[in-house]
Amino acid sequence: MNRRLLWPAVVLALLLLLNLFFTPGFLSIEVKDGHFYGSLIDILRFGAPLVLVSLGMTLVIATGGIDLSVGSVVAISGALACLAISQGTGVLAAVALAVAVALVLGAFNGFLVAVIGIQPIVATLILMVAGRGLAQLITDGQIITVTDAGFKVIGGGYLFMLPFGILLALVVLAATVFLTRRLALGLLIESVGGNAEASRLAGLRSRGILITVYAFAALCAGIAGVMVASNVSSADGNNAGLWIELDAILAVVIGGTLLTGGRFSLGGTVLGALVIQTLTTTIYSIGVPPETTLLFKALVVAAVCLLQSAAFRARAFPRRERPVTQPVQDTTEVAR
Amino acid sequence: MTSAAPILQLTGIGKQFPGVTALDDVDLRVLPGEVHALMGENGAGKSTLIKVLTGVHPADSGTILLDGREVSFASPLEAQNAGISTVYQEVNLCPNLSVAENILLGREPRRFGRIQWKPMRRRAAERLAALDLDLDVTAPLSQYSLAIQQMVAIARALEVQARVLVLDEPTSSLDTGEVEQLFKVMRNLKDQGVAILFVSHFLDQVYEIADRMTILRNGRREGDYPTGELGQVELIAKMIGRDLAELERLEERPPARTTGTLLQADQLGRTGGIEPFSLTIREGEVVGLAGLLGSGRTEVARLLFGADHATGGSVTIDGTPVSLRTPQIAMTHKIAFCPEDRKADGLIPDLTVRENVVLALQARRGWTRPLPREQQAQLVDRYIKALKISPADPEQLVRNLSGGNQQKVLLARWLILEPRLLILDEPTRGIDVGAKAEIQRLVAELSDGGMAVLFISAELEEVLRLSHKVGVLRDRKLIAELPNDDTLTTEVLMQTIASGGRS
Amino acid sequence: GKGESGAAAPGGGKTIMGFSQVGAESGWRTANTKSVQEAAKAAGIELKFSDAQQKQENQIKAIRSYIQQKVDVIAFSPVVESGWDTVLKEAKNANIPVILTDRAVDSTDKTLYKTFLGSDFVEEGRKAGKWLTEESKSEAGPVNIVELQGTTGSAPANDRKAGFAEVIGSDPKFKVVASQTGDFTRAKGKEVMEAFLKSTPDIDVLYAHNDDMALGAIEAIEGAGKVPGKDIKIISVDAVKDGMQALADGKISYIVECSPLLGPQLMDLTKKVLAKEEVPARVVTEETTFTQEQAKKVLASRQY
Amino acid sequence: MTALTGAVVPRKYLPVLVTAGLFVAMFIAGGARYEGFFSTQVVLNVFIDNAFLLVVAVGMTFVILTGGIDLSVGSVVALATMVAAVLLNAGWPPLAVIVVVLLIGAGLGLGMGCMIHFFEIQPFIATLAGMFLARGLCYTIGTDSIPITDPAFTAAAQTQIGLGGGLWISPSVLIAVAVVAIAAYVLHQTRFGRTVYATGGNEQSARLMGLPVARTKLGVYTISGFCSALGGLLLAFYMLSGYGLHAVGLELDAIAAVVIGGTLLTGGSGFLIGTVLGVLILGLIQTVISFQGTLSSWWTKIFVGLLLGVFILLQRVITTRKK
Ligand SMILES: Nc1ncnc2c1ncn2[C@@H]1O[C@H](COP(=O)(O)OP(=O)(O)OP(=O)(O)O)[C@@H](O)[C@H]1O
Ligand SMILES: Nc1ncnc2c1ncn2[C@@H]1O[C@H](COP(=O)(O)OP(=O)(O)OP(=O)(O)O)[C@@H](O)[C@H]1O
Ligand SMILES: [Mg+2]
Ligand SMILES: [Mg+2]
Repeated sequence: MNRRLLWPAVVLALLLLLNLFFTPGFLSIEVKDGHFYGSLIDILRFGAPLVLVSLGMTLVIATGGIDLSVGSVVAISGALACLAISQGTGVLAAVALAVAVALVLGAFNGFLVAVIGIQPIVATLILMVAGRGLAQLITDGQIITVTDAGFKVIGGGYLFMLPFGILLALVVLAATVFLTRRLALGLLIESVGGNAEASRLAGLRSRGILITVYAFAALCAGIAGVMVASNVSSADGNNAGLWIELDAILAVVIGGTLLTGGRFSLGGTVLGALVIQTLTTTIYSIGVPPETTLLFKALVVAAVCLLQSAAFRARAFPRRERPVTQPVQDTTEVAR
Repeated sequence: MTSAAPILQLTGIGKQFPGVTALDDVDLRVLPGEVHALMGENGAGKSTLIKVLTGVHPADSGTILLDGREVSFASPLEAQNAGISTVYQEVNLCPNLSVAENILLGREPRRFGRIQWKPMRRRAAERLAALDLDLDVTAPLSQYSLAIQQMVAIARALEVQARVLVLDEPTSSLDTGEVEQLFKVMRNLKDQGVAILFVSHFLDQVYEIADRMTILRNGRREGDYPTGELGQVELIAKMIGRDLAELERLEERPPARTTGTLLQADQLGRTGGIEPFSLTIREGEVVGLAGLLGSGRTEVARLLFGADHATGGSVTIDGTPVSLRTPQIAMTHKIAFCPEDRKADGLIPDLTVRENVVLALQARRGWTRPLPREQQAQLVDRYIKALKISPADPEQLVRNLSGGNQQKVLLARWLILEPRLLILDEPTRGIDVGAKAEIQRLVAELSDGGMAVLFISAELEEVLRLSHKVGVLRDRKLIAELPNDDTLTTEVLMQTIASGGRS
Repeated sequence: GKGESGAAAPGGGKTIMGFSQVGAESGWRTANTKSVQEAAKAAGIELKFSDAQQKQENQIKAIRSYIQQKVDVIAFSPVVESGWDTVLKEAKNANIPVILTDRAVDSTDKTLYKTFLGSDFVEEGRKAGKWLTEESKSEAGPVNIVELQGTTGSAPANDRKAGFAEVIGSDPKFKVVASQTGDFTRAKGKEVMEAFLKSTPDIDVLYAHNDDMALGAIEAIEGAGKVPGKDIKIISVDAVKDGMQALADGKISYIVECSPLLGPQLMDLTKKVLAKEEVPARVVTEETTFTQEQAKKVLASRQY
Repeated sequence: MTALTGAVVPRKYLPVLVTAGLFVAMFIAGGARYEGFFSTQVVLNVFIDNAFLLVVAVGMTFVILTGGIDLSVGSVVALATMVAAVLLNAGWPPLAVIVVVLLIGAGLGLGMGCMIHFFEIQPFIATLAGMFLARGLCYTIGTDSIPITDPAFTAAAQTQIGLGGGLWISPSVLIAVAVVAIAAYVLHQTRFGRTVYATGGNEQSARLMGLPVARTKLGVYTISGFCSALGGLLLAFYMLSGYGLHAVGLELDAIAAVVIGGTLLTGGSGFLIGTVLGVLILGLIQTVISFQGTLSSWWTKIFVGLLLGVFILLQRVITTRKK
């Protein structure tokens, strides 16, 4: 495993242990109604949308950008899918429509960034603000409840005894790994993020790459949106995906990808997302009162970052680690 | 030379990077009032030694004495305050600030904490004038070419009333005139008792200016010698650890076996960049471009590669008109361009050697057709060997390579494309003697094999040695095109430049 | 035309009302907005509407701009209770009457607004608590309660929690074994409930601060193989349509109504205020509570 | 060799000029469309309503100019209102309260600066932790909104400084303008300010140039924390309450204002006057919305997004065309 990922993994393990201390059966997984059931499964299931959004975010961040609009896209795609289904469209068609619209919205972001040359943070801020309104427009500000059993499967159903959402996230993860590491997309993305001008002079079509990446991020958010809506059988234009962009960025950063662009680590991102989801579940499980939730979160986030920081470790444990003067970056990655 | 006490004494310096021993038990003694050259191949550890000395990296072992007192700097700022002024190898200035600020920031004239802009500009202009340079000091530094930025960096270092001046390859992209100007200033400082530590791969320059030299090889000290007592051949032998029979001068270039016109530019130009020029490049021909700093050589190269938009004129390739709007289009016509500023325009520092080398090839194939790993390994291996890239590890990050080795990586990227026209903008910048000869040989071989090369270098000899034909630029205008026959010498070239082509 | 300055006589043209809404954070809020808009139309009042997106500063800005635009009356649902004195004084100076809806403000100067129309969140909490004490009168053992709170710090969350705690606090057999915020949303409600179900083995009652969280929690309870409404009794607040449906289906045990349909009452008050009639300082919306049987009866006639 | 002259100095001000032009255009368009819009007081109101945002955005400008980011500002603002309210209610003298609040803000900023500088933690996440921390502290102090009744604060809130002709501003506007003026002076006329630009231009180079990068980075986060606390005090004047849910999402507004003002998020380029324009534009969009007065909740959001989009697009297109 990548050395940078060691510490997030340690924190993840510590969180799980903490849970085990408060809830003795926390790590056990039983079979209930013909499928797996347990807290670990819950973490994966509720973490699946975050994993999805974070995967897309990873690629955007690797190009040196950032996508604030993913939360709104989550809301829009969920709302569209539910609206379509409630008006009698078939599940597959409704989901396809939602995801396609998400893709278009992402391409629009990419267009603003790559062609018009607007800074990513403001370019995506536009859709972040307007998109939330669009989602509410679609739902008419209400919650659209759907009762379609087929739709329910995506976020709440099971396949091979596992929640369908987890499998879906795994499929997208595999696809992303394939695109970036088996095919050459990853190299080109890292190159654009590492030095855009040099990449241009090396003959990269950075525009195309940027548009692809933003579209992909929105696609992931779109799938996540459908998943979130399906999980509660309803679309909530106001609240679905609220602040998920912050969590996703946090997951990416915990995973060791720098916000300045360049090298990215998909494995790290997944780990980061799981740390965040586990943290959330932990807060619920061990009974942290709502007023102190954020303090607890601040503590854990600070701990992860500090442990990850070579400079901090050099100071905190001077004997065990050799002083490192520059941030040492690992070059090896599992999926490469 | 007085046998005064050394102003600077480094003993037993060691420095490790993960996987690399950059310095191993290195000693260095610099006397006041001497120019001390630090010599060694690419990756020998020169820059690392300088960085350890000036507090960029902490040393793993060893002591540093300045004026007999032990010092250990935690940052370049502390070194500066102690009287050590440094020009680092890559231009390390802030492109977004004005020239004046880049020269004076940190020492600007102030009154009640407020910067006095007028005196500041005046002082900056004076400093530049001492280097025979007349720039608009209020313009942002990014407006200027790399060579000028290098001069500005030197001006900044000279601003400090330093007792020790460290210059890491300050001349790598300067032309003869600028170098002379710098040497004049250096001699002046020397007379005032300033000790100068100087790094350069130009042996002639070293012999001209240095009093003594310390030679590094693979991070170890090979010895120090007064310049007069060590001939060039021995120096090279000590640097690379064996005799260099291969370094015999390239024989005269055979006439190009040209088969036909490859590219023809007709009144190509860019307003504000370069005046319209016409240039014909034939297959198998090496066209050199000569000119002074800022004369527009880079502009020509960028236009031919589509890196900038031409505002007028036309280009034909193989007789068919083409529009070179973007690098991709140029690449489909098998044109390759190795830019001069490797840090800004060339390398992706966070990627590995392998990834940097295959980048352009992969870009041409598109992301759906990845280059198979074995093929990547093969290609990269071949060029690591051919160009002697060190460390010979394809998975090393480019940012961790020494300057010269980075340059080789950039070259390799374009060589594997097997282009028909290879544009090399200062390809030998910061490259050691051995590798330089290697690259020159390579260019000659490639052109013999039918590749056309546009070769830009600040070193006129190098241009003359390689080219079949030399284009001369001045003030961003192509003023002459001279066939490289026996009559063409560096003097003739200099004269052509000086007279503005009206000879 | 626009009123000159001060309270325009209703006869002198169309009355203009500036209404500053908190936001559109929930279906309840949207229904509230709709009700106001429709009632205004029906009453022939021109409505200037603005959405503060949950920010007090935006509401203050909106009210300032209404003063600037010289509307005839200002109505707003305060995001929070404190901090309105300055802008309300400006309105008073400009002679524009102010009506509060849905939430109160804590101004000591009661002349700053004409009246306050809205629900009493503490009372809602109390009603929920009362039903539970009634319901569990016969039970001896400890009654383990889990609570799904609204958005941390928001007034309904604070008050519904306080009112509920006040009532059940008198009897030691009631134990709130876990209490966590579900942000008023279904997704969070489900997620938190899943965690509760695993960490807290014995849950008898769920008290949710709104229907949406209860609906999410129902899914979690069903997923855990338990029967909502039977194994775990569920009390919630709001009485939106989906909630009433669940109540009628027996999944929710009891709902305290919190009606968003303030529009008609607001317009009545407005007319009275503009006609300089006396209005009470506090008008409580007519709200009730629903048991499962009652829900079945009224389900068809619910508007939202 | 000839010096490059002409066209250079104006060019770097071009984005700011374009932004200012667009602002004026938007104001005129608003005036043409809405009755009562085209008045000086409307512009003054934008200042009055956004004084706190302006102060926060000034601090953010320092941070962004070094290439960093500060997500904690909104929470620190909330914490400042909360601490002020609690201390005032405990009977502290207002001056002492103000000093304590400003110290807390600066201290939090310094703490995050230390995490960023000494432990090389990315600014985004160090300040995100700071955001959680400050907001969490608010809730631990209390979840209710706490009214402020202190006479000094009330006076600051309700004083109207007349400018003649019936126009007025609040004391907060004066404070905000003073902060802008001081910050502009520091950024452009002092060594610290220029080092801020140098650090953003290229941190590594700035270090090698022997500039005090460490002190500068600690400095900007401290300034940002200080400005957030000051912004919090202005918000406390404005709202006369302390509340843990105040200023949610303010960090995005501040960042947006800075970036709309033409400052590059990568650091090293931008002007403070741009930030002022950015704040004014966000404020003016709000004003347009409230004058429009017929938009439903979601159309408000869509409309804000659209206006923002059109604005940024025009700004970008005009700027590049002129080049
Ligand atoms: N930050 C780093 N991390 C890892 N290795 C490094 C780092 N910096 C330098 N090195 C390695 O240390 C060795 C010495 O490099 P250095 O830059 O000192 O060479 P140099 O003599 O200056 O060469 P050149 O003439 O090419 O500039 C090289 O092998 C280089 O790859
Ligand atoms: N002395 C100067 N004064 C003003 N601008 C200059 C000067 N020198 C160079 N420039 C700028 O730098 C560029 C010089 O062109 P170019 O980089 O093609 O020169 P070059 O011949 O390659 O010289 P160099 O040795 O500096 O690389 C032009 O774009 C010009 O704007
Ligand atoms: Mg070197
Ligand atoms: Mg050049």
